Amino acid sequence: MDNKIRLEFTGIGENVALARLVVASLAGQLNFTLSDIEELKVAVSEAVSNSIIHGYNAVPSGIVILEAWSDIDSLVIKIVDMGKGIADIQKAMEPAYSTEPDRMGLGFVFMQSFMDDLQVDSEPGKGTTVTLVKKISTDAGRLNSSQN
Amino acid sequence: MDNKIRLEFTGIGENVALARLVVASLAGQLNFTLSDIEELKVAVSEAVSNSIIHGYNAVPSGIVILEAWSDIDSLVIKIVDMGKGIADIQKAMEPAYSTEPDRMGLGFVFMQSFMDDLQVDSEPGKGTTVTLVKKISTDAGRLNSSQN
Amino acid sequence: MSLEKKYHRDTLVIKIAGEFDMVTAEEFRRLVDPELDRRQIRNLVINLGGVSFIDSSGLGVIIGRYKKLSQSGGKLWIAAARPPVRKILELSGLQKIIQFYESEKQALEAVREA
Amino acid sequence: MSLEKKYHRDTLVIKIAGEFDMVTAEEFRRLVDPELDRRQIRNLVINLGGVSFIDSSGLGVIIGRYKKLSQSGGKLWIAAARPPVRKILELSGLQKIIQFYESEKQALEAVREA
Ligand SMILES: Nc1ncnc2c1ncn2[C@@H]1O[C@H](COP(=O)(O)OP(=O)(O)O)[C@@H](O)[C@H]1O
Ligand SMILES: Nc1ncnc2c1ncn2[C@@H]1O[C@H](COP(=O)(O)OP(=O)(O)O)[C@@H](O)[C@H]1O
Repeated sequence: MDNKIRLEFTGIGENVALARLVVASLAGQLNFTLSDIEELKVAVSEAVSNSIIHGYNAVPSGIVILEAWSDIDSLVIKIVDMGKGIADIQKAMEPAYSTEPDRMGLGFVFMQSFMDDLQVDSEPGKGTTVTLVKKISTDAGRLNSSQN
Repeated sequence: MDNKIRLEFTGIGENVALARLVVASLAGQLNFTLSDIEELKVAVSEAVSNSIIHGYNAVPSGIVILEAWSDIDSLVIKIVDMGKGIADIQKAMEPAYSTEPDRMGLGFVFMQSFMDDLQVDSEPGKGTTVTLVKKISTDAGRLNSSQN
Repeated sequence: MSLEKKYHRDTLVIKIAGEFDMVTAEEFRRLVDPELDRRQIRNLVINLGGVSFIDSSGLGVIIGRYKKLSQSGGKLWIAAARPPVRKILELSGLQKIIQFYESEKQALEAVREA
Repeated sequence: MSLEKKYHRDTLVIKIAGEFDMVTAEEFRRLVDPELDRRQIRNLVINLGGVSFIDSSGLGVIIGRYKKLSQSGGKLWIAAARPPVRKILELSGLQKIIQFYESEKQALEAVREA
Protein backbone atom coordinates (compact mmCIF):
# COMPACT_ATOMS: atom_id res chain seq x y z
CA MET A 1 0.00 0.00 0.00
CA ASP A 2 1.31 3.39 -1.01
CA ASN A 3 0.75 5.83 1.80
CA LYS A 4 2.02 9.35 2.16
CA ILE A 5 1.15 11.88 4.79
CA ARG A 6 2.14 15.47 5.46
CA LEU A 7 1.43 17.15 8.78
CA GLU A 8 1.94 20.89 9.29
CA PHE A 9 1.60 22.26 12.79
CA THR A 10 2.29 25.24 15.01
CA GLY A 11 5.63 24.83 16.78
CA ILE A 12 4.39 24.40 20.34
CA GLY A 13 5.39 21.70 22.78
CA GLU A 14 1.94 20.15 22.85
CA ASN A 15 2.29 19.20 19.20
CA VAL A 16 5.37 17.05 19.78
CA ALA A 17 3.01 14.38 21.16
CA LEU A 18 0.83 14.81 18.05
CA ALA A 19 3.83 14.18 15.78
CA ARG A 20 4.73 11.03 17.75
CA LEU A 21 1.14 9.81 17.57
CA VAL A 22 0.92 10.27 13.80
CA VAL A 23 4.19 8.44 13.20
CA ALA A 24 3.25 5.62 15.59
CA SER A 25 -0.09 5.22 13.82
CA LEU A 26 1.57 5.10 10.40
CA ALA A 27 4.21 2.65 11.62
CA GLY A 28 1.42 0.52 13.09
CA GLN A 29 -0.05 0.13 9.58
CA LEU A 30 3.30 -1.27 8.42
CA ASN A 31 5.19 -4.30 9.66
CA PHE A 32 7.09 -2.63 12.49
CA THR A 33 7.63 -4.28 15.87
CA LEU A 34 6.54 -2.48 19.04
CA SER A 35 10.17 -1.80 19.86
CA ASP A 36 10.72 -0.28 16.38
CA ILE A 37 7.72 1.98 16.98
CA GLU A 38 9.13 3.09 20.35
CA GLU A 39 12.40 4.00 18.64
CA LEU A 40 10.62 5.89 15.86
CA LYS A 41 8.71 7.87 18.50
CA VAL A 42 11.92 8.88 20.27
CA ALA A 43 13.65 9.95 17.03
CA VAL A 44 10.64 12.00 15.88
CA SER A 45 10.28 13.54 19.32
CA GLU A 46 13.92 14.66 19.23
CA ALA A 47 13.72 16.17 15.74
CA VAL A 48 10.43 18.00 16.36
CA SER A 49 11.54 19.26 19.78
CA ASN A 50 14.73 20.59 18.16
CA SER A 51 12.73 22.50 15.54
CA ILE A 52 10.64 24.11 18.29
CA ILE A 53 13.39 24.74 20.85
CA HIS A 54 16.37 25.55 18.62
CA GLY A 55 14.89 26.33 15.20
CA TYR A 56 12.26 28.72 16.50
CA ASN A 57 13.81 29.49 19.91
CA ALA A 58 10.60 28.30 21.55
CA VAL A 59 8.68 31.27 20.05
CA PRO A 60 5.40 29.60 19.09
CA SER A 61 4.92 31.25 15.72
CA GLY A 62 6.91 28.83 13.60
CA ILE A 63 5.44 26.03 11.53
CA VAL A 64 6.91 22.55 11.66
CA ILE A 65 6.29 20.10 8.81
CA LEU A 66 6.40 16.35 9.16
CA GLU A 67 6.29 14.28 5.98
CA ALA A 68 6.22 10.51 5.99
CA TRP A 69 5.96 7.83 3.36
CA SER A 70 6.86 4.20 3.03
CA ASP A 71 8.48 2.39 0.16
CA ILE A 72 8.84 -1.39 -0.06
CA ASP A 73 11.20 -1.87 2.83
CA SER A 74 11.37 1.35 4.85
CA LEU A 75 9.57 4.28 6.40
CA VAL A 76 10.99 7.70 5.56
CA ILE A 77 10.21 10.70 7.78
CA LYS A 78 11.20 14.29 7.08
CA ILE A 79 10.98 16.96 9.78
CA VAL A 80 11.26 20.47 8.36
CA ASP A 81 11.44 23.89 9.99
CA MET A 82 12.03 27.34 8.52
CA GLY A 83 13.90 28.45 11.63
CA LYS A 84 17.36 29.73 12.39
CA GLY A 85 19.28 26.79 10.91
CA ILE A 86 22.56 25.16 11.95
CA ALA A 87 25.92 26.72 11.02
CA ASP A 88 28.11 23.69 11.74
CA ILE A 89 26.10 20.50 11.27
CA GLN A 90 29.01 18.19 12.09
CA LYS A 91 29.61 19.93 15.41
CA ALA A 92 25.86 19.94 16.18
CA MET A 93 25.75 16.18 15.71
CA GLU A 94 28.59 15.47 18.15
CA PRO A 95 27.44 13.63 21.27
CA ALA A 96 26.88 15.96 24.25
CA TYR A 97 27.17 19.09 22.09
CA SER A 98 24.41 21.59 22.75
CA THR A 99 24.07 25.33 22.32
CA GLU A 100 21.65 25.43 25.27
CA PRO A 101 23.32 25.23 28.69
CA ASP A 102 20.55 23.12 30.26
CA ARG A 103 20.20 20.61 27.42
CA MET A 104 22.07 17.35 26.98
CA GLY A 105 23.16 17.24 23.36
CA LEU A 106 21.68 13.76 23.04
CA GLY A 107 18.99 14.46 20.43
CA PHE A 108 21.10 13.60 17.39
CA VAL A 109 22.68 10.70 19.30
CA PHE A 110 19.25 9.13 19.83
CA MET A 111 18.18 9.77 16.23
CA GLN A 112 21.38 8.15 15.01
CA SER A 113 21.23 5.10 17.24
CA PHE A 114 17.52 4.42 16.65
CA MET A 115 17.31 5.02 12.91
CA ASP A 116 18.89 3.15 10.01
CA ASP A 117 19.70 6.41 8.29
CA LEU A 118 19.82 10.05 9.39
CA GLN A 119 20.40 13.04 7.16
CA VAL A 120 20.56 16.66 8.27
CA ASP A 121 20.28 19.53 5.79
CA SER A 122 20.42 23.04 7.14
CA GLU A 123 21.23 26.59 6.19
CA PRO A 124 21.61 29.42 8.74
CA GLY A 125 18.64 31.77 8.48
CA LYS A 126 16.74 29.38 6.20
CA GLY A 127 15.90 26.36 8.31
CA THR A 128 16.59 22.71 8.91
CA THR A 129 15.43 19.42 7.40
CA VAL A 130 16.06 16.17 9.22
CA THR A 131 15.42 12.93 7.30
CA LEU A 132 14.95 9.74 9.30
CA VAL A 133 14.86 6.31 7.67
CA LYS A 134 13.78 3.15 9.48
CA LYS A 135 13.92 -0.23 7.74
CA ILE A 136 10.88 -2.46 8.01
CA SER A 137 12.16 -5.74 9.35
CA THR A 138 11.04 -8.60 7.11
CA ASP A 139 9.23 -11.44 8.82
CA ALA A 140 12.27 -13.65 8.22
CA GLY A 141 14.51 -11.07 9.82
CA ARG A 142 12.25 -10.78 12.84
CA LEU A 143 12.10 -14.54 13.22
CA ASN A 144 15.89 -14.76 13.17
CA SER A 145 16.40 -12.00 15.67
CA SER A 146 13.90 -13.51 18.10
CA GLN A 147 15.74 -16.83 17.83
CA ASN A 148 19.06 -15.24 18.78
CA MET B 1 -2.89 28.79 23.04
CA ASP B 2 -3.09 29.29 19.30
CA ASN B 3 -2.80 25.98 17.57
CA LYS B 4 -3.30 25.15 13.93
CA ILE B 5 -2.63 21.91 12.16
CA ARG B 6 -2.95 20.71 8.60
CA LEU B 7 -2.79 17.03 7.70
CA GLU B 8 -2.60 15.84 4.10
CA PHE B 9 -2.91 12.13 3.44
CA THR B 10 -3.51 9.52 0.75
CA GLY B 11 -7.21 8.68 0.55
CA ILE B 12 -7.09 5.11 1.83
CA GLY B 13 -9.30 3.59 4.52
CA GLU B 14 -6.42 3.10 6.92
CA ASN B 15 -5.97 6.86 7.15
CA VAL B 16 -9.49 7.47 8.47
CA ALA B 17 -8.23 6.20 11.85
CA LEU B 18 -5.26 8.58 11.52
CA ALA B 19 -7.60 11.54 10.99
CA ARG B 20 -9.66 10.57 14.05
CA LEU B 21 -6.51 10.19 16.12
CA VAL B 22 -5.20 13.62 15.16
CA VAL B 23 -8.50 15.33 15.95
CA ALA B 24 -8.87 13.46 19.25
CA SER B 25 -5.36 14.48 20.23
CA LEU B 26 -6.02 18.13 19.37
CA ALA B 27 -9.36 18.09 21.20
CA GLY B 28 -7.59 16.54 24.19
CA GLN B 29 -5.37 19.65 24.41
CA LEU B 30 -8.50 21.78 24.66
CA ASN B 31 -11.26 21.69 27.24
CA PHE B 32 -13.45 19.06 25.59
CA THR B 33 -15.21 16.33 27.53
CA LEU B 34 -14.66 12.68 26.62
CA SER B 35 -18.14 12.57 25.14
CA ASP B 36 -17.38 15.66 23.00
CA ILE B 37 -14.24 13.93 21.74
CA GLU B 38 -16.22 10.80 20.83
CA GLU B 39 -18.63 12.96 18.83
CA LEU B 40 -15.80 14.79 17.07
CA LYS B 41 -14.29 11.43 16.10
CA VAL B 42 -17.56 10.25 14.56
CA ALA B 43 -18.06 13.46 12.58
CA VAL B 44 -14.48 13.46 11.26
CA SER B 45 -14.74 9.76 10.44
CA GLU B 46 -17.88 10.43 8.37
CA ALA B 47 -16.42 13.37 6.45
CA VAL B 48 -13.10 11.65 5.68
CA SER B 49 -14.80 8.37 4.71
CA ASN B 50 -17.05 10.33 2.35
CA SER B 51 -14.05 11.94 0.66
CA ILE B 52 -12.48 8.52 0.11
CA ILE B 53 -15.63 6.57 -0.82
CA HIS B 54 -17.63 9.17 -2.74
CA GLY B 55 -15.14 11.91 -3.62
CA TYR B 56 -12.49 9.57 -4.98
CA ASN B 57 -14.72 6.49 -5.59
CA ALA B 58 -12.39 4.49 -3.36
CA VAL B 59 -9.53 4.83 -5.89
CA PRO B 60 -6.57 5.39 -3.55
CA SER B 61 -4.84 8.11 -5.52
CA GLY B 62 -6.68 11.11 -4.11
CA ILE B 63 -5.34 13.35 -1.39
CA VAL B 64 -7.53 14.33 1.58
CA ILE B 65 -6.72 17.43 3.62
CA LEU B 66 -7.73 17.93 7.22
CA GLU B 67 -7.23 21.38 8.70
CA ALA B 68 -7.99 22.17 12.31
CA TRP B 69 -7.62 25.19 14.52
CA SER B 70 -9.15 26.49 17.69
CA ASP B 71 -10.30 29.97 18.55
CA ILE B 72 -11.40 31.08 22.00
CA ASP B 73 -14.51 28.97 22.26
CA SER B 74 -14.50 26.40 19.48
CA LEU B 75 -12.59 23.89 17.41
CA VAL B 76 -12.95 24.26 13.65
CA ILE B 77 -12.17 21.32 11.36
CA LYS B 78 -12.13 21.43 7.56
CA ILE B 79 -12.06 18.23 5.49
CA VAL B 80 -11.17 18.88 1.87
CA ASP B 81 -11.03 16.63 -1.18
CA MET B 82 -10.43 17.41 -4.85
CA GLY B 83 -12.78 14.63 -5.91
CA LYS B 84 -15.94 14.41 -7.94
CA GLY B 85 -17.97 16.88 -5.90
CA ILE B 86 -21.68 16.99 -5.06
CA ALA B 87 -24.24 18.25 -7.60
CA ASP B 88 -27.17 18.73 -5.19
CA ILE B 89 -25.85 19.43 -1.68
CA GLN B 90 -29.31 19.82 -0.14
CA LYS B 91 -30.40 16.42 -1.43
CA ALA B 92 -27.10 14.83 -0.32
CA MET B 93 -27.69 16.08 3.23
CA GLU B 94 -31.17 14.56 3.51
CA PRO B 95 -31.33 11.74 6.06
CA ALA B 96 -31.12 8.27 4.45
CA TYR B 97 -30.13 9.70 1.05
CA SER B 98 -27.16 7.92 -0.48
CA THR B 99 -25.90 7.42 -4.02
CA GLU B 100 -24.41 4.05 -2.98
CA PRO B 101 -26.96 1.21 -2.69
CA ASP B 102 -25.25 -0.42 0.30
CA ARG B 103 -24.70 2.74 2.33
CA MET B 104 -27.03 4.31 4.85
CA GLY B 105 -27.10 8.01 4.09
CA LEU B 106 -26.39 8.74 7.75
CA GLY B 107 -23.01 10.46 7.40
CA PHE B 108 -24.34 14.00 7.18
CA VAL B 109 -26.99 13.18 9.81
CA PHE B 110 -24.25 12.25 12.30
CA MET B 111 -22.13 15.28 11.41
CA GLN B 112 -25.15 17.52 11.91
CA SER B 113 -26.28 16.03 15.20
CA PHE B 114 -22.80 15.92 16.75
CA MET B 115 -21.46 19.29 15.65
CA ASP B 116 -22.56 22.80 16.56
CA ASP B 117 -22.15 23.91 12.98
CA LEU B 118 -21.75 22.09 9.67
CA GLN B 119 -21.03 23.68 6.31
CA VAL B 120 -20.69 21.88 2.99
CA ASP B 121 -19.13 23.54 -0.06
CA SER B 122 -18.86 21.53 -3.22
CA GLU B 123 -18.58 21.83 -6.96
CA PRO B 124 -18.99 18.89 -9.34
CA GLY B 125 -15.63 17.93 -10.81
CA LYS B 126 -13.75 20.20 -8.39
CA GLY B 127 -14.21 18.68 -4.97
CA THR B 128 -15.83 19.06 -1.59
CA THR B 129 -15.05 20.95 1.60
CA VAL B 130 -16.85 20.09 4.81
CA THR B 131 -16.44 22.46 7.76
CA LEU B 132 -17.23 21.17 11.23
CA VAL B 133 -17.45 23.43 14.29
CA LYS B 134 -17.62 22.15 17.84
CA LYS B 135 -18.00 24.57 20.76
CA ILE B 136 -15.73 24.12 23.74
CA SER B 137 -17.99 23.86 26.75
CA THR B 138 -16.94 26.41 29.36
CA ASP B 139 -16.17 25.12 32.85
CA ALA B 140 -19.28 26.86 34.13
CA GLY B 141 -21.35 25.16 31.47
CA ARG B 142 -19.94 21.77 32.30
CA LEU B 143 -20.46 22.34 36.02
CA ASN B 144 -24.08 23.20 35.40
CA SER B 145 -24.72 20.25 33.17
CA SER B 146 -23.15 17.83 35.64
CA GLN B 147 -25.40 19.25 38.38
CA ASN B 148 -28.49 18.54 36.33
CA MET C 1 -8.95 -4.41 14.79
CA SER C 2 -9.81 -8.10 15.05
CA LEU C 3 -12.67 -10.35 13.91
CA GLU C 4 -13.42 -13.78 15.39
CA LYS C 5 -16.06 -16.24 14.27
CA LYS C 6 -17.56 -19.33 15.87
CA TYR C 7 -20.62 -21.52 15.36
CA HIS C 8 -23.40 -22.85 17.58
CA ARG C 9 -25.49 -25.09 15.25
CA ASP C 10 -27.29 -22.67 12.87
CA THR C 11 -25.98 -19.61 14.72
CA LEU C 12 -22.86 -17.68 13.66
CA VAL C 13 -21.22 -15.53 16.34
CA ILE C 14 -18.90 -12.72 15.22
CA LYS C 15 -16.80 -10.99 17.85
CA ILE C 16 -15.29 -7.66 16.81
CA ALA C 17 -12.63 -5.68 18.63
CA GLY C 18 -11.19 -2.28 17.83
CA GLU C 19 -12.63 0.52 15.72
CA PHE C 20 -15.59 -0.36 13.50
CA ASP C 21 -15.14 2.01 10.55
CA MET C 22 -15.00 1.61 6.75
CA VAL C 23 -11.92 -0.63 6.93
CA THR C 24 -13.45 -2.98 9.52
CA ALA C 25 -16.81 -2.86 7.74
CA GLU C 26 -15.21 -4.15 4.53
CA GLU C 27 -13.42 -6.97 6.39
CA PHE C 28 -16.62 -7.82 8.24
CA ARG C 29 -18.51 -8.09 4.96
CA ARG C 30 -15.79 -10.25 3.41
CA LEU C 31 -15.79 -12.60 6.41
CA VAL C 32 -19.53 -12.89 7.01
CA ASP C 33 -21.17 -12.86 3.57
CA PRO C 34 -19.68 -16.14 2.30
CA GLU C 35 -20.81 -17.79 5.56
CA LEU C 36 -24.35 -16.48 5.18
CA ASP C 37 -24.43 -17.59 1.54
CA ARG C 38 -22.87 -21.04 1.89
CA ARG C 39 -24.12 -22.29 5.23
CA GLN C 40 -27.62 -22.55 6.63
CA ILE C 41 -27.12 -19.68 9.04
CA ARG C 42 -30.39 -18.65 10.65
CA ASN C 43 -28.98 -16.45 13.43
CA LEU C 44 -26.13 -13.98 13.37
CA VAL C 45 -24.95 -12.76 16.80
CA ILE C 46 -22.60 -9.76 16.67
CA ASN C 47 -20.58 -9.31 19.86
CA LEU C 48 -19.53 -5.63 19.94
CA GLY C 49 -17.95 -5.87 23.43
CA GLY C 50 -14.48 -5.01 22.17
CA VAL C 51 -15.57 -2.19 19.89
CA SER C 52 -14.37 1.24 21.07
CA PHE C 53 -15.68 3.24 18.11
CA ILE C 54 -18.33 2.91 15.42
CA ASP C 55 -19.46 5.22 12.62
CA SER C 56 -22.08 4.97 9.86
CA SER C 57 -19.88 2.58 7.83
CA GLY C 58 -19.87 0.09 10.71
CA LEU C 59 -23.56 0.64 11.30
CA GLY C 60 -24.25 0.22 7.58
CA VAL C 61 -22.64 -3.18 7.35
CA ILE C 62 -24.66 -4.39 10.37
CA ILE C 63 -27.92 -3.20 8.82
CA GLY C 64 -26.90 -4.70 5.48
CA ARG C 65 -26.48 -8.12 7.10
CA TYR C 66 -29.81 -7.64 8.88
CA LYS C 67 -31.53 -7.12 5.52
CA LYS C 68 -29.75 -10.07 3.93
CA LEU C 69 -30.76 -12.36 6.81
CA SER C 70 -34.37 -11.11 6.82
CA GLN C 71 -34.73 -12.12 3.17
CA SER C 72 -33.83 -15.71 4.01
CA GLY C 73 -35.91 -15.76 7.21
CA GLY C 74 -32.87 -15.35 9.51
CA LYS C 75 -32.33 -13.03 12.46
CA LEU C 76 -29.64 -10.69 13.77
CA TRP C 77 -28.77 -10.17 17.46
CA ILE C 78 -26.44 -7.59 18.98
CA ALA C 79 -24.51 -8.24 22.18
CA ALA C 80 -22.36 -6.30 24.64
CA ALA C 81 -22.28 -2.89 22.91
CA ARG C 82 -20.57 -0.34 25.20
CA PRO C 83 -22.31 3.00 25.93
CA PRO C 84 -20.64 5.19 23.26
CA VAL C 85 -21.23 2.53 20.59
CA ARG C 86 -24.75 1.95 21.85
CA LYS C 87 -25.46 5.67 21.56
CA ILE C 88 -24.64 5.59 17.84
CA LEU C 89 -26.68 2.43 17.25
CA GLU C 90 -29.67 3.97 19.01
CA LEU C 91 -29.35 7.27 17.17
CA SER C 92 -29.92 5.36 13.94
CA GLY C 93 -33.09 3.72 15.31
CA LEU C 94 -31.46 0.28 15.14
CA GLN C 95 -32.88 -0.88 18.48
CA LYS C 96 -36.37 -0.69 16.95
CA ILE C 97 -35.58 -3.52 14.55
CA ILE C 98 -32.73 -5.43 16.22
CA GLN C 99 -32.60 -6.85 19.76
CA PHE C 100 -29.73 -5.64 21.98
CA TYR C 101 -28.36 -7.91 24.76
CA GLU C 102 -25.98 -7.15 27.61
CA SER C 103 -23.74 -10.14 26.90
CA GLU C 104 -23.07 -12.74 24.24
CA LYS C 105 -24.35 -15.38 26.67
CA GLN C 106 -27.69 -13.58 27.07
CA ALA C 107 -27.99 -13.18 23.30
CA LEU C 108 -27.32 -16.89 22.76
CA GLU C 109 -29.92 -17.79 25.40
CA ALA C 110 -32.45 -15.61 23.60
CA VAL C 111 -31.54 -17.32 20.31
CA ARG C 112 -32.17 -20.75 21.88
CA GLU C 113 -35.51 -19.64 23.33
CA ALA C 114 -36.68 -18.01 20.09
CA MET D 1 0.50 13.77 31.85
CA SER D 2 0.39 14.15 35.63
CA LEU D 3 2.85 15.10 38.37
CA GLU D 4 2.35 14.28 42.05
CA LYS D 5 4.57 15.30 44.95
CA LYS D 6 4.86 14.11 48.53
CA TYR D 7 7.35 14.41 51.37
CA HIS D 8 9.06 12.00 53.77
CA ARG D 9 11.17 14.25 56.07
CA ASP D 10 14.03 15.58 53.91
CA THR D 11 12.98 13.44 50.94
CA LEU D 12 10.80 14.70 48.10
CA VAL D 13 9.02 12.05 46.03
CA ILE D 14 7.78 13.00 42.55
CA LYS D 15 5.52 10.58 40.74
CA ILE D 16 5.13 11.18 37.01
CA ALA D 17 2.61 9.59 34.68
CA GLY D 18 2.24 9.92 30.92
CA GLU D 19 4.81 10.99 28.35
CA PHE D 20 7.98 12.65 29.65
CA ASP D 21 8.87 15.03 26.81
CA MET D 22 9.67 18.77 26.55
CA VAL D 23 6.23 19.75 27.89
CA THR D 24 6.44 17.46 30.92
CA ALA D 25 10.09 18.40 31.46
CA GLU D 26 9.16 22.08 31.75
CA GLU D 27 6.34 21.33 34.22
CA PHE D 28 8.66 19.06 36.19
CA ARG D 29 11.25 21.83 36.46
CA ARG D 30 8.62 24.38 37.52
CA LEU D 31 7.29 22.04 40.21
CA VAL D 32 10.57 20.70 41.60
CA ASP D 33 13.03 23.60 41.49
CA PRO D 34 11.22 25.85 43.97
CA GLU D 35 11.03 22.89 46.36
CA LEU D 36 14.76 22.17 46.05
CA ASP D 37 15.55 25.85 46.56
CA ARG D 38 13.21 26.61 49.44
CA ARG D 39 13.18 23.44 51.50
CA GLN D 40 16.02 21.42 52.95
CA ILE D 41 15.56 18.61 50.44
CA ARG D 42 18.43 16.14 50.60
CA ASN D 43 16.86 13.33 48.57
CA LEU D 44 14.77 13.46 45.43
CA VAL D 45 13.04 10.20 44.49
CA ILE D 46 11.56 10.17 40.98
CA ASN D 47 8.91 7.48 40.48
CA LEU D 48 8.73 6.82 36.73
CA GLY D 49 6.28 3.90 37.05
CA GLY D 50 3.55 5.67 35.10
CA VAL D 51 5.82 6.99 32.35
CA SER D 52 5.16 5.37 28.96
CA PHE D 53 7.63 7.45 26.96
CA ILE D 54 10.76 9.51 27.58
CA ASP D 55 13.09 11.42 25.26
CA SER D 56 16.23 13.54 25.79
CA SER D 57 14.18 16.47 27.14
CA GLY D 58 12.83 14.26 29.96
CA LEU D 59 16.24 12.78 30.52
CA GLY D 60 17.78 16.26 30.55
CA VAL D 61 15.58 17.58 33.30
CA ILE D 62 16.39 14.54 35.46
CA ILE D 63 20.13 15.04 34.99
CA GLY D 64 19.73 18.77 35.61
CA ARG D 65 18.11 18.05 38.99
CA TYR D 66 20.88 15.53 39.75
CA LYS D 67 23.50 18.24 39.18
CA LYS D 68 21.57 20.77 41.26
CA LEU D 69 21.24 18.33 44.16
CA SER D 70 24.89 17.26 43.95
CA GLN D 71 25.98 20.87 44.44
CA SER D 72 24.10 21.05 47.73
CA GLY D 73 25.18 17.57 48.85
CA GLY D 74 21.80 15.95 47.98
CA LYS D 75 21.05 12.77 46.09
CA LEU D 76 18.70 11.60 43.35
CA TRP D 77 17.04 8.17 43.18
CA ILE D 78 15.02 6.66 40.33
CA ALA D 79 12.22 4.16 40.90
CA ALA D 80 9.99 1.87 38.86
CA ALA D 81 11.14 2.79 35.32
CA ARG D 82 9.54 0.43 32.79
CA PRO D 83 11.72 -1.39 30.20
CA PRO D 84 11.36 1.06 27.25
CA VAL D 85 12.01 4.04 29.53
CA ARG D 86 14.86 2.21 31.25
CA LYS D 87 16.43 1.51 27.87
CA ILE D 88 16.63 5.25 27.15
CA LEU D 89 17.98 6.06 30.61
CA GLU D 90 20.67 3.40 30.23
CA LEU D 91 21.61 4.50 26.73
CA SER D 92 22.57 7.85 28.21
CA GLY D 93 24.80 6.24 30.84
CA LEU D 94 22.54 7.51 33.64
CA GLN D 95 22.74 4.27 35.64
CA LYS D 96 26.46 4.93 36.20
CA ILE D 97 25.68 8.00 38.29
CA ILE D 98 22.14 7.46 39.57
CA GLN D 99 20.75 4.43 41.43
CA PHE D 100 17.73 2.67 39.83
CA TYR D 101 15.20 0.82 42.04
CA GLU D 102 12.40 -1.55 41.10
CA SER D 103 9.82 0.27 43.21
CA GLU D 104 9.30 3.51 45.09
CA LYS D 105 9.24 1.49 48.32
CA GLN D 106 12.66 0.01 47.60
CA ALA D 107 14.05 3.42 46.71
CA LEU D 108 12.72 4.90 49.97
CA GLU D 109 14.24 2.02 51.96
CA ALA D 110 17.58 2.71 50.29
CA VAL D 111 17.22 6.41 51.16
CA ARG D 112 16.61 5.51 54.81
CA GLU D 113 19.61 3.18 54.91
CA ALA D 114 21.94 5.63 53.15
N1 LIG E 1 16.12 22.27 14.05
C1 LIG E 1 17.20 22.89 14.52
N2 LIG E 1 17.39 24.21 14.30
C2 LIG E 1 18.47 24.87 14.77
N3 LIG E 1 19.45 24.27 15.49
C3 LIG E 1 19.33 22.96 15.74
C4 LIG E 1 18.21 22.20 15.27
N4 LIG E 1 18.39 20.92 15.68
C5 LIG E 1 19.55 20.87 16.35
N5 LIG E 1 20.14 22.10 16.40
C6 LIG E 1 21.44 22.44 17.02
O1 LIG E 1 22.16 21.23 17.26
C7 LIG E 1 22.50 21.12 18.63
C8 LIG E 1 22.52 19.67 19.07
O2 LIG E 1 21.22 19.10 19.00
P1 LIG E 1 20.85 17.83 19.86
O3 LIG E 1 21.87 16.76 19.64
O4 LIG E 1 19.45 17.45 19.55
O5 LIG E 1 20.98 18.29 21.36
P2 LIG E 1 20.11 19.32 22.26
O6 LIG E 1 18.74 19.44 21.68
O7 LIG E 1 20.10 18.68 23.61
O8 LIG E 1 20.84 20.63 22.24
C9 LIG E 1 21.48 21.97 19.35
O9 LIG E 1 21.93 22.41 20.62
C10 LIG E 1 21.27 23.11 18.36
O10 LIG E 1 22.26 24.09 18.49
N1 LIG F 1 -16.87 14.23 -0.27
C1 LIG F 1 -17.88 13.87 -1.10
N2 LIG F 1 -17.71 13.82 -2.45
C2 LIG F 1 -18.72 13.47 -3.28
N3 LIG F 1 -19.95 13.13 -2.84
C3 LIG F 1 -20.20 13.15 -1.53
C4 LIG F 1 -19.19 13.51 -0.58
N4 LIG F 1 -19.74 13.45 0.65
C5 LIG F 1 -21.01 13.07 0.49
N5 LIG F 1 -21.31 12.89 -0.81
C6 LIG F 1 -22.62 12.50 -1.38
O1 LIG F 1 -23.62 12.71 -0.40
C7 LIG F 1 -24.35 11.50 -0.15
C8 LIG F 1 -24.80 11.42 1.28
O2 LIG F 1 -23.69 11.34 2.16
P1 LIG F 1 -23.84 10.70 3.61
O3 LIG F 1 -24.97 11.36 4.31
O4 LIG F 1 -22.53 10.76 4.28
O5 LIG F 1 -24.27 9.19 3.35
P2 LIG F 1 -23.47 7.93 2.76
O6 LIG F 1 -22.00 8.15 2.93
O7 LIG F 1 -23.97 6.79 3.57
O8 LIG F 1 -23.86 7.82 1.31
C9 LIG F 1 -23.39 10.40 -0.59
O9 LIG F 1 -24.07 9.21 -0.92
C10 LIG F 1 -22.69 11.04 -1.79
O10 LIG F 1 -23.45 10.94 -2.95
